[in-house]
Amino acid sequence: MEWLLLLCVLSPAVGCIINGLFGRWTYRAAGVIGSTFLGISFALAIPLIIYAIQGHIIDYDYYHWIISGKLDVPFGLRLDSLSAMMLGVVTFVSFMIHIYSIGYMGGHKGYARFFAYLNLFVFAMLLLCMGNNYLTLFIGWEGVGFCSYILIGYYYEKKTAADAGRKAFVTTRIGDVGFTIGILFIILYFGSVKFTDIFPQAHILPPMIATIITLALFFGATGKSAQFPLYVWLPDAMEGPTPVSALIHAATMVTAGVYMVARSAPLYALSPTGSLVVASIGAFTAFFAATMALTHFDLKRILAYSTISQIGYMMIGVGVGAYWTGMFHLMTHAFFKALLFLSAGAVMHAMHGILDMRLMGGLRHKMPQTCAVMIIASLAIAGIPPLSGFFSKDHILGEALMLGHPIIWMVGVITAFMTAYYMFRMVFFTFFGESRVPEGLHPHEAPNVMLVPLWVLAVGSIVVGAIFGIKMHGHIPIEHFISLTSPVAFPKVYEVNESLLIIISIVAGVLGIAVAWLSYIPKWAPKWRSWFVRTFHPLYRCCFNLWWVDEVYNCLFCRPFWHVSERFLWKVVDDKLIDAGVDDVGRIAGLAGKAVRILQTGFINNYAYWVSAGALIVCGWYLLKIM
Amino acid sequence: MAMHVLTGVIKFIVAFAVLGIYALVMLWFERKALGFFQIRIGPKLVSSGLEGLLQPVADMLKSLWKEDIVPHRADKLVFWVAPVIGGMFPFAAALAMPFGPPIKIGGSYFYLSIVHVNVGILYILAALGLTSYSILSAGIAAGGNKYSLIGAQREVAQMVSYEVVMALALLNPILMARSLDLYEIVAAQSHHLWFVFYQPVAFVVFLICMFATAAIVPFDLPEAEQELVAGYNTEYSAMKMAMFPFGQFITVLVMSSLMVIFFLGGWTGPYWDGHPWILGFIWYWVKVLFFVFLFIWSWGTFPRYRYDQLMNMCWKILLPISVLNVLWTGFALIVHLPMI
Amino acid sequence: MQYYVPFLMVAFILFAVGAIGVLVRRNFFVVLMSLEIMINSAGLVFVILSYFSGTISGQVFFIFVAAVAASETAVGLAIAVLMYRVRHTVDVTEFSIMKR
Amino acid sequence: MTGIEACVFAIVSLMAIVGALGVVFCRNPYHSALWMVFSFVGIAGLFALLQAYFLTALQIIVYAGAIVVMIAFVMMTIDFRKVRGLSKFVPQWLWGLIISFGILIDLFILTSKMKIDVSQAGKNLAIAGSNTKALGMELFTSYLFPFEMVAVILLVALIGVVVLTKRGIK
Repeated sequence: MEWLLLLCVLSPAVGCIINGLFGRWTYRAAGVIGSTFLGISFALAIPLIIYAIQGHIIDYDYYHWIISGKLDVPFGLRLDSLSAMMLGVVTFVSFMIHIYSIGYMGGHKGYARFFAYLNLFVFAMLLLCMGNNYLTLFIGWEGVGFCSYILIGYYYEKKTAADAGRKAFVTTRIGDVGFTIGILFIILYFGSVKFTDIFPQAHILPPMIATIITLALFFGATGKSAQFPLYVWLPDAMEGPTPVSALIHAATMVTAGVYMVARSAPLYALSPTGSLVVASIGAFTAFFAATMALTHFDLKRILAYSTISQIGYMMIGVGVGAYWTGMFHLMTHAFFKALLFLSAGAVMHAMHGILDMRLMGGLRHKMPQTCAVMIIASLAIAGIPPLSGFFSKDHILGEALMLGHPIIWMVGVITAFMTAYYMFRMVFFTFFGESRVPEGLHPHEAPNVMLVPLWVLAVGSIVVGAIFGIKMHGHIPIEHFISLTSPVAFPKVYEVNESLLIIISIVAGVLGIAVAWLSYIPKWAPKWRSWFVRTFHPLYRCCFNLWWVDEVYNCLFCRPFWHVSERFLWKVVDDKLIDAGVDDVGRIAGLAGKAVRILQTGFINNYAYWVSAGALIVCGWYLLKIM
Repeated sequence: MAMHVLTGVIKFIVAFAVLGIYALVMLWFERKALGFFQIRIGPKLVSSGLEGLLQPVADMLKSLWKEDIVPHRADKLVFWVAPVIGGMFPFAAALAMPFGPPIKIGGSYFYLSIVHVNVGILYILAALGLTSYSILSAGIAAGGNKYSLIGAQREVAQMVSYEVVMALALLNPILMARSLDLYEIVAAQSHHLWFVFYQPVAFVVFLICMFATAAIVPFDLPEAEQELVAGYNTEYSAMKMAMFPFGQFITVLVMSSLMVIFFLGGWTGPYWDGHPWILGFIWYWVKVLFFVFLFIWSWGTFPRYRYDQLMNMCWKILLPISVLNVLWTGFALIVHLPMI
Repeated sequence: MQYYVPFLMVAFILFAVGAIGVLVRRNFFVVLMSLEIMINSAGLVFVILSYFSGTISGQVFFIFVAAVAASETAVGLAIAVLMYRVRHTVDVTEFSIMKR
Repeated sequence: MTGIEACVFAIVSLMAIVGALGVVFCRNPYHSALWMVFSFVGIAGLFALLQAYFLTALQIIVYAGAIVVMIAFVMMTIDFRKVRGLSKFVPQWLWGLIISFGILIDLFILTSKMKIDVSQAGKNLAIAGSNTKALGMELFTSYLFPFEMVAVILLVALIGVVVLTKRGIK
């Protein structure tokens, strides 16, 4: 079974090697090859997940990777309920997106390269999820970071794409510093990085250290999962091809931080402070990103901010200690967010690359199927029962309230309202109303190879929540399943009427949709909108300009760094100290050379004299010693 | 010990005499055969009853009486040393050459070669390799004679090049017999077919190298009369001059015997299973003399190669073929390919 | 006196004579030949010690020494030919292109 | 050493040393080459005395038959009068002599200080009476990798020489 697991993880790597090395000759087959290897991976994942559902755990060290003193880092994989869930989600969603990409990327430059990158990304992601120690996880972590860099910069000839890739890379790297510090602390205190060594004896940690470790790890997660201080890379990451956005920046990679926090549950359980920080940052990010999404006109950027917001939700879930809710939302979100991005991709495909919603409208006649799946996904994310988003979001909010965080609950509910609003604003703007499509563009329905994954994901978006989230036989299946690995950390504080909570969240969702409908569909909607904008002008400006976060970062960090680098590091340190020092060294060497040059006659036999005289002296000295 | 020394001395004297007589007879036979090929009579007047058999003796006497010319600018010592080396080293090579099958006396064998060492083939190759000094010396000592110099250069380059290929060709039978001892190589062929049937490529390569290292006709570039007058021995005369062909004849004999020992089963042959010793002896000499005759035959038959053709053939054709052949032989021996 | 001493003495004398040749001769070819003698005497020491200590490794090393000597000679001769082409002499004291 | 061996030793070592002196002190480099062959034959005799029969043949084939021939041949290809017309010694010849004698004395003292366990002398040098076989077994088992490396060295030298001397290689 452990070899099956290894095969499952390595299968995408094989695809990557084939497409990467022989891409020149695979031509059109590249997409099929890449998808096939991912299909193999998915097929192998099914028995593994069933195995995990039966309650088995695989934890196997394939070989010893680093042995240094007492530290022994194996290359090992672990299959338990948490990673089994991730395995299922990652392989399934990636498989769908691969199939979609065959159609979407058809005819693009570097077709084989694209699939090689995608496969490599899935390989890294599987390594991240399946690793049985923090260093293997870290390799996957860095691997997905690298893959996101090359995939965002996939159109590397375009300056914005290359810049966005670099921004993503550097920003997540800032977070990785924190992650590395966390791992080093773990090595310091446990002498091992294996989960099975760390978690059973986690209670020996002093609370202070536990807080430091959890905060350091979470700082890594903020980078990778685009949480508050470090989320800025994700909207820019939309420069990459749409399947990349769907795969990396919605469904899988950005949730790595959530997975990591859930995986480190025994550590977070030790530190209420750390957990509270996670939950607070999650709540703040959820709200903050939602406000940014309210006024945007760029289709993919709205989705990007919504992703940040939804990951904020997950962070609330894992932060308050109910890890299963975060993971559950991760799973449902993977389905509907992938669906949203892919249908946005279909729209973009139809509109020949246009993403500005002001140039769309009335597309439901042109592409009815895309419109249908888009509405399904929007309903799901807005939290309308019985679609999947409803269950997971409701569980998160309910647990947050019950575990004693009413403010976070409040923020969550308001965010839910805003989510519903901006999602349906997008839907109405794009698919309803009058057509604002420019002359000469003829939007059309996407080809079947793209539509089939869309519908599969749509079905998933509808049913997944209901299957796993409805209470059966006295317990919720997903709660039971995830809690095998990461049980709920903190005791309940309040007893709340669950029906009331459900009603409140449904009302928030419906209200959001209603407001969106009122603002865009009726005849008098434009007037109403302009009145609103005039009245709440400062607020609107803030939202529209994304709270000037990029500018603030620019002034706070980039400019000073740039000035220090130029004025001090370059002009003073480099020119005056280092270069001058190097010059002096060279001058000294030159002088020494002038002195020694007397010996360097250029005549071979003179050299021979020196060599043999040296031999004579060494030999004589040796003789004197032994005498 | 004394017995060994005594037999050694006797063997040496006998071999010296035999080789000397062989050279003289060879000289006569060569002339007669060449005459026959060219539809003329050849030497006849001296001892007319014996078809001019004593002609070489007369020639030798003439050489002894002739004026021994040493060029003024010649390097006297080297000029004198060159023919000595030229006669001596082929003779030294011939010392390790078997003159017939070993004679079984009591429980031990009596070997018909003056030195019997278990690295016999290496000894012969070493001695033949040193022969090139005679030509080098002859070329350099001639005091700036261009013909001598160019002839010597050609011959030495040719010999050194073809010795490489020759050693590679001989490596195949050595590998198959797993010995460097000439007698054991023959013994290895007495149990099954001769090595020529397993190693036809090596046989052909060695045949070509045999002509080239002895500088016999299709490859007698060093002495190409039309271009070089007489090559490295242009300036030589009298007895010194005679030493070079003497060495060459002995080289031919040694080469033929190597050919017979390595590829044609030495003294093994039909109707011989070891005990009528004389039959093995006859088989051996019949084969050897056939190859000696082959040399003269080619002498009278073939036109001469051009020098670049000669070198190209060595380095671009024979060497790769030989290397591949050795690889194949090694492979076949490792996987125990069945002997046919 | 041990009875391996004369053998070693011969090897060392050869080495010293070769060293003299390398150091005092002007002719590049003679220098090369003297170098060969030095190398060969080193190989001789290998063989001598192989015999007297009863291990065959020394003889193996002589094979390596011979191979290295052969390649060294080949390269040396190539240099000689090049030098002759450039300077029209094989005098080692003329081989310097510095101080001119 | 028995009497005969001592005699042979005296002869061959004298050959080797006289040959070496001849190499160093001959004015004519071709004479040096011939003396060198003489010296190498003497060293080959020493090898035979030391029961290294394969190396005896190797010494003559490789050193006398190939290396010296190569040197003499190259001497021939370039103008021999220029090769011969050199004055013999470098100006600093005295220092060379002093250094060489110093090395010789060093080595002699070293020899006198040296202790070798001669209890195994002359053993293990042959398998079933064949020195070649013993040598081959050792060479192709313990020293296989160095042997391959030597092959690489020869190849490198071969290519290097061709590149050095060939005109007009780009």
